[in-house]
Amino acid sequence: MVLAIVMENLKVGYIIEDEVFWAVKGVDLVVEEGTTLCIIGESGCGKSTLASAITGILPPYALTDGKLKLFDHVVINGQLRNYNGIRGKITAYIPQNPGTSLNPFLTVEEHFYYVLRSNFKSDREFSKKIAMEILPKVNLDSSVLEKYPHELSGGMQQRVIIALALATNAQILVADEPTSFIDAHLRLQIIELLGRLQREFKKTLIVITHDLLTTSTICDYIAIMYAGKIMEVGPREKVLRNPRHPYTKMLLETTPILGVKKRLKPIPGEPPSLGKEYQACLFLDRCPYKSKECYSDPQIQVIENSHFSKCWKALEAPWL
Amino acid sequence: MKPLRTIYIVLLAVFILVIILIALLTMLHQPPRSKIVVYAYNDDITGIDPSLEDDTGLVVLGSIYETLTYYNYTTGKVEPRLALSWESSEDGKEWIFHLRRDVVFHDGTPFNATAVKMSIERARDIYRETGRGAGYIWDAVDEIIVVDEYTVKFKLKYPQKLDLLASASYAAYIFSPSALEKSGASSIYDKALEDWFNKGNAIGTGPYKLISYDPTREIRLEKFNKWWGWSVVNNPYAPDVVIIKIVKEPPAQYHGLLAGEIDIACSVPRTTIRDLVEKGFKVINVSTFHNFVLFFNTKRYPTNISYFRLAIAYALNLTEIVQVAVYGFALEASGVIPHGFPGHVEGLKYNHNLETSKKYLEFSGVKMPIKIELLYQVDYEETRKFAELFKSRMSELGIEVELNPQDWARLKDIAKGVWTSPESTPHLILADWWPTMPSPFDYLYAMFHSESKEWNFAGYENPEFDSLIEEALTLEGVNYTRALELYKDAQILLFEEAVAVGLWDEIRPFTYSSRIEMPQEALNPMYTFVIRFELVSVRS
Amino acid sequence: MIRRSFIILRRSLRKIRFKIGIVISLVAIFLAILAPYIVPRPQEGLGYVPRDVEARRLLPPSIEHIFGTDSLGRDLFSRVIMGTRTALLQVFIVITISFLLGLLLGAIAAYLRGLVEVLLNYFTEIFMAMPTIVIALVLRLTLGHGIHVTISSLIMTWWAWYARIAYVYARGVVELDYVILARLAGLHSLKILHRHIVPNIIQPLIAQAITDLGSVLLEAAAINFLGLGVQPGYPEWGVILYESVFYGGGVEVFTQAPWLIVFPGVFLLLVTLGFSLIGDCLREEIDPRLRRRWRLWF
Amino acid sequence: MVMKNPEYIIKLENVTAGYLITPPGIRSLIKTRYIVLKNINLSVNKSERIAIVGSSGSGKTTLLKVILGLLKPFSGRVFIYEYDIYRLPWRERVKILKKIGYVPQDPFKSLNPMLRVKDILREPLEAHVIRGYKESKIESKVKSIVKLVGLPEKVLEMYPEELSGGMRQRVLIARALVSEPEVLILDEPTSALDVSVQAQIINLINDIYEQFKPAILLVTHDLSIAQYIADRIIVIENKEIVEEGLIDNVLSNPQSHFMKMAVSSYKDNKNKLKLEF
Repeated sequence: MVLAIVMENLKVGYIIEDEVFWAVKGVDLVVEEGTTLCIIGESGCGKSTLASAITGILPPYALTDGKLKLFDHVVINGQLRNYNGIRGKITAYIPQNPGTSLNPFLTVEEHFYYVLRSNFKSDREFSKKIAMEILPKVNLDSSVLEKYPHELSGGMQQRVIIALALATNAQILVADEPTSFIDAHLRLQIIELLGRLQREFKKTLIVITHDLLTTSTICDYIAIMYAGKIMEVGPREKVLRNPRHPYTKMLLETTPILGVKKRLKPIPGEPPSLGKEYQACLFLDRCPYKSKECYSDPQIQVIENSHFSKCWKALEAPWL
Repeated sequence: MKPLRTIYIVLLAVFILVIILIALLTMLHQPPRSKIVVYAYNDDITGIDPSLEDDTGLVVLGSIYETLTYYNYTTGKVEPRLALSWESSEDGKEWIFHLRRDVVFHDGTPFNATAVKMSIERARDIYRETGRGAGYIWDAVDEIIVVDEYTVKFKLKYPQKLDLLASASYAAYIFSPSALEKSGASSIYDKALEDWFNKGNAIGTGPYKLISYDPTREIRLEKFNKWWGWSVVNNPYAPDVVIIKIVKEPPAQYHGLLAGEIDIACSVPRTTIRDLVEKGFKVINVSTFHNFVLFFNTKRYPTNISYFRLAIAYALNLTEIVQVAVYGFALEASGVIPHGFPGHVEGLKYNHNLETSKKYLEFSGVKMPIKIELLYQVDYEETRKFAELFKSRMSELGIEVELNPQDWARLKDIAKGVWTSPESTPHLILADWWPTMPSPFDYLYAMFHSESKEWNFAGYENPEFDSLIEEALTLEGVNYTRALELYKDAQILLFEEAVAVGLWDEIRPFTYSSRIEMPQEALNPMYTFVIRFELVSVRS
Repeated sequence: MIRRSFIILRRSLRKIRFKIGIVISLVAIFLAILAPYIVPRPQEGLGYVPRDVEARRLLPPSIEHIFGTDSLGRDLFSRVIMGTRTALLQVFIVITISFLLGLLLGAIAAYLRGLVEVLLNYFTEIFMAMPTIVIALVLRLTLGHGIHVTISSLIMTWWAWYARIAYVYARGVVELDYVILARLAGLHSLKILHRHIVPNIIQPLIAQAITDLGSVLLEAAAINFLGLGVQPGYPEWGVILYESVFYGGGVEVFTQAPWLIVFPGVFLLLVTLGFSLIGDCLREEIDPRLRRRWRLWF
Repeated sequence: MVMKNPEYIIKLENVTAGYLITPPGIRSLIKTRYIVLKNINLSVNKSERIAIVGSSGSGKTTLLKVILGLLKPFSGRVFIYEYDIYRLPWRERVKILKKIGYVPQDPFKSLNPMLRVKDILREPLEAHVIRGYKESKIESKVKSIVKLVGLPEKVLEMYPEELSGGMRQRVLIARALVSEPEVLILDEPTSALDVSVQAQIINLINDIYEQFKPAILLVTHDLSIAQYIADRIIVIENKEIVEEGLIDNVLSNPQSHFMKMAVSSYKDNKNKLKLEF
């Protein structure tokens, strides 16, 4: 068993007008090779920053702390960052908005050529060969090679992007909200495609999303992120069936599901604002089960093998 | 490393050697500068056709060609030049010139009456036909008769003072008839002759002959040893070679003088002259016929009131104006005709007196404060300085002056408007003038005659004045003294009515190096910018 | 709006360059207001040529004449300080009028659309394409002489830039839902312009206006330097520079009378710098896209 | 308002609508038609809840513009009550349109950042009913509406940028409710919001329906949301209405391509999750 990603108290932040805002406030996470992890959270909880840290596209003015290891490369160690030989070769990134992520002046084939040239110094013939191999895998035929991005539909653009991410044979794929710009009825197709590719190529897949139900169908593990920290991690079935954090439970109850008509139970209140440091549990304000001990930062509770929760009441779980 | 370094040292040594050699060679190549004079002139030469040129070509023509007579501005007399003597009939309509006998042209052909007839007819006829050149000075000449080899008779349509006209700076030069065959022209009116001249050819009788001609860079002249006048001037130190160099920028002339590249400069900046004198350079101040006149718009309130005009005239402090505007390089004007010009009258000066001025202002009945407008030329430094000074001084009288600087073409357009729309023409117009022919009529007619709608910026209309100068013109050929008296009366009329105030007559300082000696007579305002190099002596 | 302005001001005040800019501008405004009382010879400052020109012309700086005298014997210190008035007057009038004109026309073009938009845009483009100097030349010939020529020629070219900026921003705002909601609520067009469009496009425009203060000052000086604007003798830096550069036929100013160029030049430079520093800082604060994420050294 | 035809509030008859394409330059005055909607027939009855679904780019937003009186159709007629709104001048049209409450799509772009919430909420009253309303009455109206959408009263003094996405959406709903509309038009009311807030808004809309029974016209691409709010569903695909019916019927027996895709994905979903709710 090889660990693909190891995070030790990883923090990522930005300086905005002389003040430090930590978007990711200390994350401990271990991902095994060849598994799929979904990081689920609301907007502004730091999940996109986490994705940027893994793929190495943090802006130069970002601040880091803690440790991030990708296979045996130490990528982030305190304030030092070294992404040499990582981008494209070990990690690949599937961006949020396919429409703006492709260069409108290049054909699909040229996209492949430039991506492969920058990683392997390969020529056009080679890149074309690779593209021909990969495109069928994402359910596209080779006719798209000659097309420009605007000639493709949104779903096709997203698939081209996935193919580009696969082309460099990177071991870790990070998909940042892969479905948010696609119509609801097409989302599942893309998600299934990602899952199939992950199994077929034995990749490590990280999916960042706020869509709990659709996306989580393909993952092995789910991590629930809230306000810059991971609240609960565990195997998919266990987290969904047996949530050990009130936030997870409430998220499940608040999500509308097609074909199931029940009254939704919304989570009261709003997430805490980014950048503030809290001594107490981050979920305190919205938690209906809070008690005295919640005013101190909760320790990680081990429920069972590889299922962890950051709640003082994880073991009792009064919500179940 | 070591051999490489030696190579560098050798290369460096060779390089230095080559530079030293080149420097030495250029030093050796400099010709000995004995008896060469470099004269810096400030404009391109527009042409050197002796009969047609009416602009900057004079600088060159004046040394190569000669006129029949010479106007001496210090005495105001006409002196002999190519003509030894002359006489006119009683009615002034017939003039006979007796020519000098020992004169030869630069190509060796002898000077005679035929050359005179041909030269003057060419200037006159081409002007009559095409309007080009300054040939209108011969307008009165009806017929030129070659009486014998050295006698010419002029028959005039109306009386004229022809000896004075023959000294004119344009259209009065005599060229050799051999030019005709050399140029291949069929007649003196052939365009081929003009082209031949302007390509850089000249056959005159003057003390210098043309060697090379590049109208935008330099013109080279060489001493003509067979000139008739060498025995007269008796100057063994006269320059052998004269180079007229075109140096347009005044600062460049200044620096050229300092560097020794220029021997005589005609227009260094006035502010540098003191500095140059301190450095050992010499200066000759030539009072020119270029003068500045302040016109009053006599057709618009309040300058249509003569008392108001007088008030302003008496408020002008000419001494201060000359000092401030032109750094003292001008004579305080007396009337509108400059010093040294025929017909100049002394004593036509409004003596600066603020009391008088205020009294006139009271008489005029103009209510203070009042706003008047001054139009002047934008690109002259002196007019701008005058305008600002004038504005300050008038403000003390309660007269607010609005300044309106314009370029020359536009100034003329606006100023002419006094005849068509006087109410929108400025009250005061500052203009400058220089003469075309040596007669007061030139000034008085153009600037004040009621028919001169182009140049009479005052809008002045006075039949008495008109008839005075018209009569004076006709009398010029018959009774010159009487004519001058009439011109004087006319000027007094102007003075009393204060139609215009002469401000200053420009003095042009010619600066030259100490290795040159230049007598005052070498320069003559009648022949502006022409230096009589035969009078200049070079000591090395 | 006011609250936001305070925030922006407070944030800007943390920067040294903003403080420097404010100090320079305040000094300039102070000088402009009090000029006649500060200078030793206000009359000469306004162009009066003194009686003793001869003795006074081109004196180097001394205790009596701090900046020396010019070629007509006038005290240069008085002239330069009085020039501050003209400079600020020109700049503020030009900026204010072109700002208001541009804001109004730009917002109207974006709001009304259709033919009005097309016509106004062409109109704006025509004025944008015209060089100020050419307009100044034409106005000089038609309107005559004076500060109004400088001011109106500058307004005629500058308003178009504001109109263009206002138009571009307003186009974005007009399509936002709150404008549509306001229209559906039956609000009068003028009220929509006043309440929804103008407040939301005015900030980048103000930033632009403040940044432009320096450029307008320079361009005004250029027009006057060329003799197209105010009368000769008027206390204006461009004119003073002209007098200096062209005294004595244009020679040796640098060696013989350097003070003639140095003092008006330094004033022009400093005030422009002051305006630019303020503009730069405010712009950064107002328009977040220009905000730097890292600190400048000052 | 006298209602002669109480059976419908909004009615579209054979509406074909679209945009005029503007070529660049001076030719911009000559325009060509680009059709987005073809032959749309639609009626919204009193207290009816309708969802309009379709993939992005299918013309949903254009349909809204037509209903809101902002885009004159190329052909066909749009009735609100008995008035053909495009036959009326703008001023008259607006008077009728006040019976429609419109909640725009993006709460982050739909509030004027320069106005306080209370001024935003007052705005519809200003033009429509101002003559009948007194200042104090407007104030109490605004306060009650704010309470109705579940916002604290202090929000009235705040600027939009101080509010979170959910609160902004509530403000927008409040603004739509101020003029007591008969129809509430919601354009993707939750697409810009997070899941946790999305449910709040959905519940709020349902609460409002319970309380006032306005007709609701919901535009969305997300069937699960449509199912929570609407009774009837209208599917737009390729510029035309392709399917129409009660939501349960449509879900159990989908006809159009769009619905088939959507329903198959939800069935998979259900199977894979194996969740019991």
